[in-house]
Amino acid sequence: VSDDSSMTEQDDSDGGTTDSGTNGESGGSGSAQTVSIGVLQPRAGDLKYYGDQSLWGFLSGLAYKGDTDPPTDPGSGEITITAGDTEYRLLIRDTEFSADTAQTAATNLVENEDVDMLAGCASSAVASRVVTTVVNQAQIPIMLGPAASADITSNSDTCSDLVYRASENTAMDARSGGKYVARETDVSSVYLFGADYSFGRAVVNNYRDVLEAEGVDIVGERFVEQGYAEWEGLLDNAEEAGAEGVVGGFTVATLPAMFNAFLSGEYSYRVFGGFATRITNSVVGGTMQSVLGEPLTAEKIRDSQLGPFTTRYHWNQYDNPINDAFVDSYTSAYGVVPDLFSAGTFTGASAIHQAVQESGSTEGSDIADALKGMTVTDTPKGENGYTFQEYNNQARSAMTVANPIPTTDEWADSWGAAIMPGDPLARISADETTIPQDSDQMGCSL
Amino acid sequence: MLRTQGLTREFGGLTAVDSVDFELDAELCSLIGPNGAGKTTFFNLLTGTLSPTEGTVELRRDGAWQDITDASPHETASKGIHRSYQVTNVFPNSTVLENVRVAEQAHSDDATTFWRNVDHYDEFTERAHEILDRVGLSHRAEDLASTLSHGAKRKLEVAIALAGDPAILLLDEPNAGVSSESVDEIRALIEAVAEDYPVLLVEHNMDIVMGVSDRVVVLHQGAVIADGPPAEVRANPDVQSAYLGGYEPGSLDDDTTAAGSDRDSEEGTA
Amino acid sequence: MIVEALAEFLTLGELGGVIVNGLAKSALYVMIASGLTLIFGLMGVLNFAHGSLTMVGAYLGGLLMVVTVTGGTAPLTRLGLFFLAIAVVFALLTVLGGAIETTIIRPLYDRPPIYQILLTFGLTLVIEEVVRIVLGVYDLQPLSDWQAALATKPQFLREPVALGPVSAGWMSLFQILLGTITVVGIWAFLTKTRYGLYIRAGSEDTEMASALGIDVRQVFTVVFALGIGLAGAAGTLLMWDPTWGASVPLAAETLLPAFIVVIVGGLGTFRGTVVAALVVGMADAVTTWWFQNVIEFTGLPELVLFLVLVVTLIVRPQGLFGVEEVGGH
Amino acid sequence: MSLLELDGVHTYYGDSHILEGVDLAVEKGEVVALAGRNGVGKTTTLRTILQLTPPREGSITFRDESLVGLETHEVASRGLGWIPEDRRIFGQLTVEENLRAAIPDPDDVRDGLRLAFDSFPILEERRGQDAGTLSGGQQQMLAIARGLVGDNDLLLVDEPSEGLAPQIVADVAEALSKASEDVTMLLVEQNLPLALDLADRFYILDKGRVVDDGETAAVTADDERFRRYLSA
Amino acid sequence: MYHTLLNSPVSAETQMLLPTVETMVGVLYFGLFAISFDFISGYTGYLSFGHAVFYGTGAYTVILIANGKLPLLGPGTPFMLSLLVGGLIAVVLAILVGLVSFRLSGVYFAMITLGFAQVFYVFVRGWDYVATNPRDGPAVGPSHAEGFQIGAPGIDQLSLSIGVLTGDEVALLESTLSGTEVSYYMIGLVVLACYFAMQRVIHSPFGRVMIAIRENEERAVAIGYNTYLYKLGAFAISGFFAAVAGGLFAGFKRSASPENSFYFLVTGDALLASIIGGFGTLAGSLYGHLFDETVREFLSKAGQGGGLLPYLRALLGQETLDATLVGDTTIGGLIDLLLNGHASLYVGLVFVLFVLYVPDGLLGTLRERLGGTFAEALPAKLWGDSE
Ligand SMILES: Nc1ncnc2c1ncn2[C@@H]1O[C@H](COP(=O)(O)OP(=O)(O)OP(=O)(O)O)[C@@H](O)[C@H]1O
Ligand SMILES: Nc1ncnc2c1ncn2[C@@H]1O[C@H](COP(=O)(O)OP(=O)(O)OP(=O)(O)O)[C@@H](O)[C@H]1O
Ligand SMILES: [Mg+2]
Ligand SMILES: [Mg+2]
Repeated sequence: VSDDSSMTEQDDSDGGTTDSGTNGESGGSGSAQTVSIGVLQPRAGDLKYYGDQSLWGFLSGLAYKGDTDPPTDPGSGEITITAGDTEYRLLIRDTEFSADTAQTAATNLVENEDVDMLAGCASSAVASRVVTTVVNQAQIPIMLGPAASADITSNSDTCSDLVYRASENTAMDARSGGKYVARETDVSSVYLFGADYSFGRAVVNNYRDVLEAEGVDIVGERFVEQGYAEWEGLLDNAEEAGAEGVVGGFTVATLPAMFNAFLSGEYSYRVFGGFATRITNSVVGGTMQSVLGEPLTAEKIRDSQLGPFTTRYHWNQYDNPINDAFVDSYTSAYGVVPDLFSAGTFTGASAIHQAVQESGSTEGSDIADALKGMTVTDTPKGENGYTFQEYNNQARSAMTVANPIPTTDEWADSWGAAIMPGDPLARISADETTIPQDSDQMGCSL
Repeated sequence: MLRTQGLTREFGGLTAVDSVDFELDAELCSLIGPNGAGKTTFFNLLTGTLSPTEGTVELRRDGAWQDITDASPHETASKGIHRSYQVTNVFPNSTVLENVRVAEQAHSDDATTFWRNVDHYDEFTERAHEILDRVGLSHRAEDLASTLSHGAKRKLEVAIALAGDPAILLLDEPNAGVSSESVDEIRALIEAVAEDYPVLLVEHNMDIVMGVSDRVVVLHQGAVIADGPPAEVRANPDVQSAYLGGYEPGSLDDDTTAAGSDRDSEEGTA
Repeated sequence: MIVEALAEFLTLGELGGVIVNGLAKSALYVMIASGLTLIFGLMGVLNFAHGSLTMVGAYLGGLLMVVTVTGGTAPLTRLGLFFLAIAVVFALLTVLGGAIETTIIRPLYDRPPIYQILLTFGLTLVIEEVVRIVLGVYDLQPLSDWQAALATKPQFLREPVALGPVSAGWMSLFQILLGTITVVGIWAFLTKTRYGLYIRAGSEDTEMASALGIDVRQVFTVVFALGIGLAGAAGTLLMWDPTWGASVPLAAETLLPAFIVVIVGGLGTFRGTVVAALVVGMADAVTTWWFQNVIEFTGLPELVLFLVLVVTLIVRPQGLFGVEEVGGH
Repeated sequence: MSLLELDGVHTYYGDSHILEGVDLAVEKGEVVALAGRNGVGKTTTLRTILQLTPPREGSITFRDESLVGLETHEVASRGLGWIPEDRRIFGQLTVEENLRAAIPDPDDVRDGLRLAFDSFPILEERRGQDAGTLSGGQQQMLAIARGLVGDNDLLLVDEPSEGLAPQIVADVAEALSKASEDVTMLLVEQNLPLALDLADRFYILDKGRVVDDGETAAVTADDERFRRYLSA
Repeated sequence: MYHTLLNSPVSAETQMLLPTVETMVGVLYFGLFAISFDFISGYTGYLSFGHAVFYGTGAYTVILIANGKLPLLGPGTPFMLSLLVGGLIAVVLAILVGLVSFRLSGVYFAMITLGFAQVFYVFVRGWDYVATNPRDGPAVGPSHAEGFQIGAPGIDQLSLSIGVLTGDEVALLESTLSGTEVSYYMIGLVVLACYFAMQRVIHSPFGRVMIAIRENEERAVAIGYNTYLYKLGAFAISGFFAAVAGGLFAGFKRSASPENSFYFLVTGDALLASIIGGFGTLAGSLYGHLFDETVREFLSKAGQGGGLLPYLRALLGQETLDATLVGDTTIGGLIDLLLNGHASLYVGLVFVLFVLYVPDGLLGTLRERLGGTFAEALPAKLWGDSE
């Protein structure tokens, strides 16, 4: 392959605040050691925001380790961040949220760019495709995230010593939120809905296991196509089945229609599940405004019986110096607060740097070895907030449960949705959130 | 060669062909009758394009009669009943030669061959050229059929029908739109092919009909009203009033409104 | 299990609900298909951009409502504004349709229909991306329904209404009303004006029609423009229905059903389109009920339209009211 | 000035030069026959007048106005009608709709239909039938009727007797002859006796040029002038 | 050739314009699919809108065999045999679908095949047997970790593995061919063979009947062809090659999903390719797809080393990019807004312009310009050194 300098673009992020001045020309032969990481995230298109917050979190993680401000959004292409004596050359590729594109990009990174490891994947379909066709084939490690299906790290097909995930997964949503609802509320029967693909199925399966274990009745379970819109009949069924609670395992493509129908009808049950990203909050907030009327008040929201929701991470759920610094630098770099996926990818980056330091090597396989069982020091959930479990390389971390509230003035600009998570109702400690090694859902034992 | 018994075809309430008993031998037989008498429909029944409401069509092959009433058009065609169309119906974006060649090829066992180049089948091309010679179109062999003038397309119609060694030829107004000088050519052509094949000819040009036919059958409102040698049919008063009482040069000078209304009643439900 | 479900299905309340729901769906199908029928059925032009234009209509209609309606606007005023929005969108898209026809569709009439597919498909890509760019500027989510537009709906349209034992939504009744108006309007256009005749003559033989003094080009432009206008108007109607809603995928969601309705009805017959819309709408409502209550197969709702299509064509190869091909002479 | 005048008209199909300078004139009230062998360009001449195949060179004037460069429908609405050789009826429209499409003014529909049905009663019987299912001859009658019902000053008639039974040929002859009282006609007809009977004057076309013309009164169908150009 | 260009002074421009080798492999197998689509649609006039079913069948067959999920055929089955099996399954499928569909014509035919295809698509998406998450589609698992081999089955010396990561590397004189490049040539070989086979059929008596059917089916029947059988035959042949194309795709990519194999938009891409290339020209479809891919890649390779966006960024320089236009929009921001992720916009414009100004398609126009015989030889010539 020809010399990179003639073909790589100059990243347009030299705002002077980053110390990425050595990019390009150094070609890896400088005094510092270089780790090159291929980053796979959607960088354009309808779900660009997923990629934005994931990438920004990752960049923030490295910047935090290097004690600099996160660089402005590099789009896609190449960017270098230095932390300590290590230079991270990030080759960022747009996956277009498609497994095909991601596979092609990943293959390319491995084959032509000789990256030491991969990071990213914003959907479970993308993640499992990249793991099967590239990671396993080329034996190159990956730091997955924010793809959230628990399956990837609990299924023997995909889990391996090359696949690490700091980001939280659907089982963690269910274990935290499900337990909270079962123990702290009077809900004793639940109806589960999910989108009929890997993510939705994972959510439903995880909730079912947790809730049943807690003695909650599962009175029904339905899967629908992603984007399904005719909710009335289905919600009526849940009512007739005597559900006191309903869980929807959906993303922004389906949730608004479901919430719209739920809020428009008069149902006796409450809807709970996972707190989503800003875009879903803004759409759902819009739905609430349109159905409940403006202005939204905490009271209206409470009466609407939406919540409580688990959050994997939201900026206002943690109070510690690392998180404070993260929220500050992130907000000033990107104009918005860190979101649901940001802590996971921040931690992924933080863990990689920690592994490089611990192993003293830039080889992918050494980094992977070092990640094994690691407790990550610097994380938005506090010092030592994440620990990679030896048996499946999924990091466990604490989760919170919160109710939606109208967005406060403080965050109106940097959050931008009509609703936001309120103060945590409960915190679930890290060792309770993940699928335990001896559970029959854990198909992975490394 | 070909016979029908009680052949009938109805369209809704209209009986286009009305229990026709007809037999064609090795001869040139003309089928005439007013517009809408059912001639084209009769052709469509013989070739299987339409299926009859009642009655049978039989074809004699190797001395035995074979029922082909329910045969589909491609079956009748491969049994040798070839036709030309009243309204030009060719392969417009193929060359004139290809039009005939592909028709020639239809009657060989090689048509389904998909692994050999067509150029290996010289015999089709040669035969096609012969036929084009015969109808006087060889100089246009390489032109696309759509660029032919109307008259030339009529000749191509006949050429396609001639391809593939027909057992019986059904010609539906091969002369329509052919200029008077070519009429003679086509007439000669019809006479020549009638030497080789039994021909059933639909034609409104009485000079040709009377000149070439061995036998004339007259259809009126779907039914046969006369059947015999040309002279006899010409003399038949029914035929006279139903069909032949036509245009005479100079007749426009007299006021013929009366004659017109006369015919109306006879046209009736043709 | 199935028997029980059948018994429940056949109770007056359930069946009535399904029928009203089916009629409402039929009304929407008629709305989204009628523009296509005009253009595709009569002129033989396959307009793949139809769905995108419906989507544009939904956003435009939504925009008009969002700027004119405030929280305090009375329900009836909202309805009035809505009709106004439909009219404005119809006018705007008609003009747009005219422009599209004269600039890029016109050169294609004497070419095989396949080129129209490529061209209008290209148009779809362009329209959708432009919409995405605009939405990006205003920070709206292309994938999910535009909530602000949905919010302009008067409260009572969200509410149920009891028709005897049957409970239906006001929205359904409203949609049935609009569908009926559309059908009557188009029917009048086709039968009371000479356009219907001219379009059919023109699409069969352009040369001959123009030799009869018919300005075929103008007729085609008008019809195409009206077809696009209808697509837009349908979009505005869908903008208020949370089942559809203004979003970029609305383009694809409406295009296929519209094609299917036109084909099932039989090319060139507006009557066929209306009947097909009824058939498809009812089939949709029925399967929706079965899916929600009995059958778990998630692909079911997606399959209905195609099953209706396949079955209809197997039984009647030329569509419900299509003309059988004319035999040769 | 003549009603219709062609002067040095050259027409091409793609690269092939079909009309190589046609000159002819039709006076108001006349019936003019255009004769010639197959493929000499008779139909092309009519198509050129109608601007269906616009000329590359030469002038065509109708009532002192140039037709060149107009759209076909504009030519038609100036009072030119066409009865084409291959009928070109609208097969999927009914007989009546075919006729209606040819009548520009809705107020004239009744009269127009009457005229058509009087000339060809069979059309009245079949008024609701899809024109594509008519017999060949019936279609031809419809095509002629469609030409007659339009409010035209000049009719371009291409082989009207093709495919018609002798009896109907007489009907057609009569209908055309009657129509010629009001309408000027340019007539292409292979049936020479009929053509000469209907026409006042004739032109003979050969290889894209007018090679002869004259009064019909002075000739008969087997005149030497015709034989020279019409036989092989 | 490729490498020389990349190292030349115009390397930035070259990089921007030239598709990568990997794209070229895609052009080959998808081009074959487009050719098979053109074979039935362009030559008989029956638009096979559900053609993706056959492509998907081929792709899924290869992966299922490799994963040991097809009875009787173990994971070790030679790739060439898998291709054949996929092709034969497609033939059966084509005959079943065709038996019903060929009673219709025109748009009705197009729509009923589309209908069938969507039914298959929905079915495959929900069929748990093919993959743990059937919606995401199957990928070749550990039971077949090595690359798929193209060549004479059983004879290792005559076979080479394909795939970017799994392909064989071959030392050739001074340079080595990477796995991708080997794949390019091996897949090219199969595609070429298939193309010649279809070309053969078109020029055979059978092919002439297909054209006659397109030109005037009624008359074709009237001269004695049972067109129904001919159409079925052509459909089966076309389905076979579509499945081979799908198999090559799966063999190279080692994965497939309902969206990239069975979905109707896949047929749409083939349709675009064959119209751009020239409908009814067979080889044209390949060029059509090459063109389509090049345009898309040129417009969408944002930041991956080539393409228009990074080229513009580099060309204009940081200062120009930061210059503000109106308000706080910078030129860079505007370029980003208009270009980034909006490749479809420009692809769409290209289609529109294409239809308006290159109506006969690339190859069609070329043939028109150059005349018959030369144009016949041209595709084969261009093919040889199309890289
Ligand atoms: N569309 C076309 N493209 C190319 N050439 C054509 C086209 N139409 C007609 N021609 C050619 O133009 C010449 C004149 O045709 P035209 O139809 O005017 O003849 P015509 O005198 O009306 O003959 P006929 O008596 O057979 O109707 C013929 O040689 C014909 O082949
Ligand atoms: N598909 C159909 N539907 C209804 N009526 C039809 C159909 N086909 C033919 N007819 C009618 O049947 C009658 C016979 O038609 P046919 O075409 O056989 O007449 P023909 O003897 O060939 O007349 P011509 O000499 O005018 O060609 C006509 O009145 C015609 O209108
Ligand atoms: Mg007839
Ligand atoms: Mg002519």
